[in-house]
Amino acid sequence: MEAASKLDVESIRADFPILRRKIGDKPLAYLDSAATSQKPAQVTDAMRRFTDHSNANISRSVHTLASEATEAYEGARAKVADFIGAISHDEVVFTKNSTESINLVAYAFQNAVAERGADPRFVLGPGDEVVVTEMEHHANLVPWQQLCLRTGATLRWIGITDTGRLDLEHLDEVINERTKVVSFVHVANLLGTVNPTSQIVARAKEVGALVGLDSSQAVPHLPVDVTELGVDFIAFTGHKMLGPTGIGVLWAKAELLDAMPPFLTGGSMIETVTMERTTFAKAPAKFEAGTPPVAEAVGLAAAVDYLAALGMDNVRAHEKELAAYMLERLETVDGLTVIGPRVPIGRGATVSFELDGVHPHDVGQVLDSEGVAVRVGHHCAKPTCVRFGVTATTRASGYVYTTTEEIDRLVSALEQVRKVFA
Amino acid sequence: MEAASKLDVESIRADFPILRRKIGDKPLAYLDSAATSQKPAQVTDAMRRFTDHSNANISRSVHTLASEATEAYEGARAKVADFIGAISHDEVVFTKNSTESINLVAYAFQNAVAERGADPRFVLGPGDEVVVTEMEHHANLVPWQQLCLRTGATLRWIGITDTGRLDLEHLDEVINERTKVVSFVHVANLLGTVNPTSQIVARAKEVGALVGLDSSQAVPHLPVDVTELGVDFIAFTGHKMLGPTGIGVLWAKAELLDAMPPFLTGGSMIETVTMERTTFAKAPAKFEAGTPPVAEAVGLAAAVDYLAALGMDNVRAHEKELAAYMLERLETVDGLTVIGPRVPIGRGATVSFELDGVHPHDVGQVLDSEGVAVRVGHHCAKPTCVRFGVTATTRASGYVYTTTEEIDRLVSALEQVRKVFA
Amino acid sequence: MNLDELYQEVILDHYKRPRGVGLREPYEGESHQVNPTCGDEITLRVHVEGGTVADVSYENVGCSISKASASVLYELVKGASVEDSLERLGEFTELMNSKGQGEGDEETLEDAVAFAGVSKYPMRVKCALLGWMAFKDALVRAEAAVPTPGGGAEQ
Amino acid sequence: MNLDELYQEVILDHYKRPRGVGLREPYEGESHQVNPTCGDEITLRVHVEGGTVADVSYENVGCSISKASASVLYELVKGASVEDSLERLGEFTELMNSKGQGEGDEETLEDAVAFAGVSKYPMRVKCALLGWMAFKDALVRAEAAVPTPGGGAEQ
Ligand SMILES: Cc1ncc(COP(=O)(O)O)c(C=O)c1O
Ligand SMILES: Cc1ncc(COP(=O)(O)O)c(C=O)c1O
Repeated sequence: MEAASKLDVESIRADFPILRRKIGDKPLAYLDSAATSQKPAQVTDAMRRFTDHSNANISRSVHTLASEATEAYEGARAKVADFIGAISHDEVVFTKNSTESINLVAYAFQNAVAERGADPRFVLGPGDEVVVTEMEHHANLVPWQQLCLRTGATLRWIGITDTGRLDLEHLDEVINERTKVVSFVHVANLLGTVNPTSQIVARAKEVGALVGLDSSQAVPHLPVDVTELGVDFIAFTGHKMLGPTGIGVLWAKAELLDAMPPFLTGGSMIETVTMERTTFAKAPAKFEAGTPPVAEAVGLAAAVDYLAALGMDNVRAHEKELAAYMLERLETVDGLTVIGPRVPIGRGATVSFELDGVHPHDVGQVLDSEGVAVRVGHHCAKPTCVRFGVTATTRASGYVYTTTEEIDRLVSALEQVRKVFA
Repeated sequence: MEAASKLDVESIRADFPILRRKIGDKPLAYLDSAATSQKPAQVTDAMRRFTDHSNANISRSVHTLASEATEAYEGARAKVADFIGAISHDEVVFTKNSTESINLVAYAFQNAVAERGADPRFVLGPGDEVVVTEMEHHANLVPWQQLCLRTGATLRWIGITDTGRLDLEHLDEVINERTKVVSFVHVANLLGTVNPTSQIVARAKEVGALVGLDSSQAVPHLPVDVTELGVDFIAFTGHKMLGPTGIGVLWAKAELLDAMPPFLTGGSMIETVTMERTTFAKAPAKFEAGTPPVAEAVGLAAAVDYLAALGMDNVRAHEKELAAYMLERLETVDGLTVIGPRVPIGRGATVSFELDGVHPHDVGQVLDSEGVAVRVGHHCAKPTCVRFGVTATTRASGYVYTTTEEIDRLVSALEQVRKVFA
Repeated sequence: MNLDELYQEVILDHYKRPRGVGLREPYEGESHQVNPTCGDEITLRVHVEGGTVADVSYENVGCSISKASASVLYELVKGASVEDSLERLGEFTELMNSKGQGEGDEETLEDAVAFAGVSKYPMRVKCALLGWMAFKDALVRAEAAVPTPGGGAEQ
Repeated sequence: MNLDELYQEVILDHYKRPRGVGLREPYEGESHQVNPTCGDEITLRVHVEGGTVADVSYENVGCSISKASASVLYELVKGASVEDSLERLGEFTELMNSKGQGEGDEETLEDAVAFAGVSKYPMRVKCALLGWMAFKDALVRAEAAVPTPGGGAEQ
């Protein structure tokens, strides 16, 4: 049913200047795209063109540059909205990263508590429950923990099976009538698991809870359609999808954005201001206080164009092949244990593993000496580490520019690791 | 006492590709630097070099790119800290803009209320007072208004005199024993006033209040030394000081950052995380949740280098001359009234004005047709507008690349405005 | 930039001598609209009688485009049937969103076709639409007989 | 990248056969340190007797650099006067912050000079310093006789 990879990886690679970089005398094999992706020349060129030709602050003046900048910025919003199947462009809020996007939603609950006449869906207190999973990135765990701490609500979570899948056996108990919001990871950044969403979303809806996704590792790698997903909000981040740092996205249903109290306040998000009192603009402006990341939005739009031209189905197919190849080849390494799904089904091309008796720091260091860049550590998912009884893992992750030859280099470098620490 | 301008404006202009832009058939005269500054090639080049050579996520891996990226990011922090005379580099927190920086401080108070064992300086409630001024940008007004709304504290403010200066006559009454924090604008973005700080800072200290500055329009234009200023925190923003969008700065005393509860939570700001509970890293990491604006920090560092090479004393001297020239020339325009200080003392090269019988939108539009880019509107300072009985103004603002010839073009374009709307 | 295209004589004329200005009684619906980016405001009332827009009255603060647009609106819809006035609203909105492509039908839009040039200036489209948004809102309120906040005391 | 420079034989030896490992009684100060970027941890105790570091005992989870560094620390400071041990701490910290420029004095730092190469790797400097930070903190607690959280029950 799945099409074979239609990506022309060699010609894609030619768009990424950094892939011609050498580490010492070895060519770079960049297997750390789950931490941040590399950027094609199309993205940096678009940003440079904007800066050198149209740079201005937006929405604030009538001069030509300001008008071009505003169109570029709003054009980027439209592009991102279309990319994820949003019904309205105004459902896309630009933030600084996924982390801010999720905090924005969590603070909507916190602020609603202190607000008169707040939408009851956001008013949280003792007896109310918030649900996450055990495989969250800290970005989708700590804000909810803090929210519960500050409001007296209770945090609950869905566990993980030994094979790195969500344990949905007790779903109906974890998500119940007391649940006010469910926020869970779409694709797990440590395990590589692609979570099926429909059952959790359905259960959340059944009990009248809001439900959202941390799609930071999903939007860059899979076709994502927010309308099909049926969720209330999703968060993702520019730098993991070929775009620049400094920009993230919160998508939420228009109706929800309207109901949420503002978060950051200041310029550009107001309707009118007196010394005594402020009324607020409509979303998305309401959530974009201050000068937004204008050049970064231009870069993100170029990244979306790039991905759309490749076709997200093709991206997904390529990464399925990569995942299968990674799992197969890594299994040949003595003493290596994959943490997370071991079959290339319902998972992305992000694979964490342990190497017997060698600390991930040391693994990463030796790999680097071979030009192979992987990430080592807890990957901002300490509870997942605890669940699998490790303090850290080594993680290799691929993207549209990743070749099987780079995986081969990873595997032989791992043999090198074993030699050094024999 | 003041040195005459030592800036070689023509050679500076050569560094800014956008200044060669034409608007229609007219060369661009960019007089909107108070909204956002233009960026020299040095800044865009540095960012490009970083992206094409060293791009990686920071603080998270041991590979060469990650190590280079981390050094670049922390190097930027050091540069910014030195630029403003901070005692420790760790007193600089990177945010997304000034607005976030100020919200971060305001939320420290809001969150302290909900926290057990919070530092009493941040615990706010009914009876407590927060002080701002009537000449604030919304960024330094609305967050404090919201804070008061949510905690029951009272917002008070220092008024403005008819000549656009802070009215300090009732200072001792406005700032009193109930005052917990004073936050005021260092250089006003609508009026152009450079506020003297020592008297307000001294009074705040006297009553034991925290005191901070919105230095968004100060750091780009004057020598700023946080230690000399004697304040507890300042906020500023990259895009107004030749740097990129997507990055801002909060400087605060180390001791204060330690005492403040975290704001945005997630990755990179934690010490340890379990499903039940999180402990936090030390500042500045504590306040930098998620992937920071890494490339933007590199750009900001290049901007700081650029400004430091010019010399902030020289920048200030150049702008004093510009301000004097602007005021003198604008006075020759029939029906024009300057809003703000009319003498080039204690003010920057940002001048707001009204033109009798012509709405600022129309002024701006006609100026644009002459290639002159100014900002029109309320400049995110509606209370200042109300204070001076206008709904909007036209504002011209200069920077290091601004010439007197551009001011001349502004003045003749204003004559053109009068003709169209005669 | 071609200034004349934006500031057509018709527009400058309506700006300098706005028609129908002032808040009048009776009215069934009132709307207050603000352009948050520039602070421009309008308070607008509609008086509907037997399916006809019997009067449109308003007070506003704004630029030439927003003032002229309100004046043109007054001329176009006063005395028209509610149905026709909504049709004009649709046509005018479409013209404003045409990014310089539309011309507008002079038969129906009359003086309002002078705003065709404005549609090339995205920052000014909001100015031209402010009064029309107020009209639309006021009409909805009139039809629903929604009591308006401040009962006309606003402005 | 020159791997051998980082992973000197001395370091690999201490890593594979760490000296002094285990938590022992008696002790006056205990410290628990975490490297937040990688999750590595150490719990370290000091036992001070008559101005001398009579024992340093520890349990740790970490990479070769952090484990070897703790082992070297044990060898260097056990039996030394508190004053000398603080001097070693200063020297070692300086060496780690030398960005590849320092060599370290073999007279005083002994095996610890093998860490000179680590100072070229900013991401690993924290690993090398983790145990030493714990030592410094434990010593402060011992001197102040500050009761330690969890009373040794931690780890
Ligand atoms: C005085 C002042 N404060 C705050 C800001 C807000 O800065 P930013 O939009 O970068 O957050 C500005 C500029 O818009 C300003 O001029
Ligand atoms: C699953 C997941 N969620 C959230 C984040 C946070 O993204 P950012 O650091 O851009 O805020 C990441 C990446 O670090 C991630 O992988």
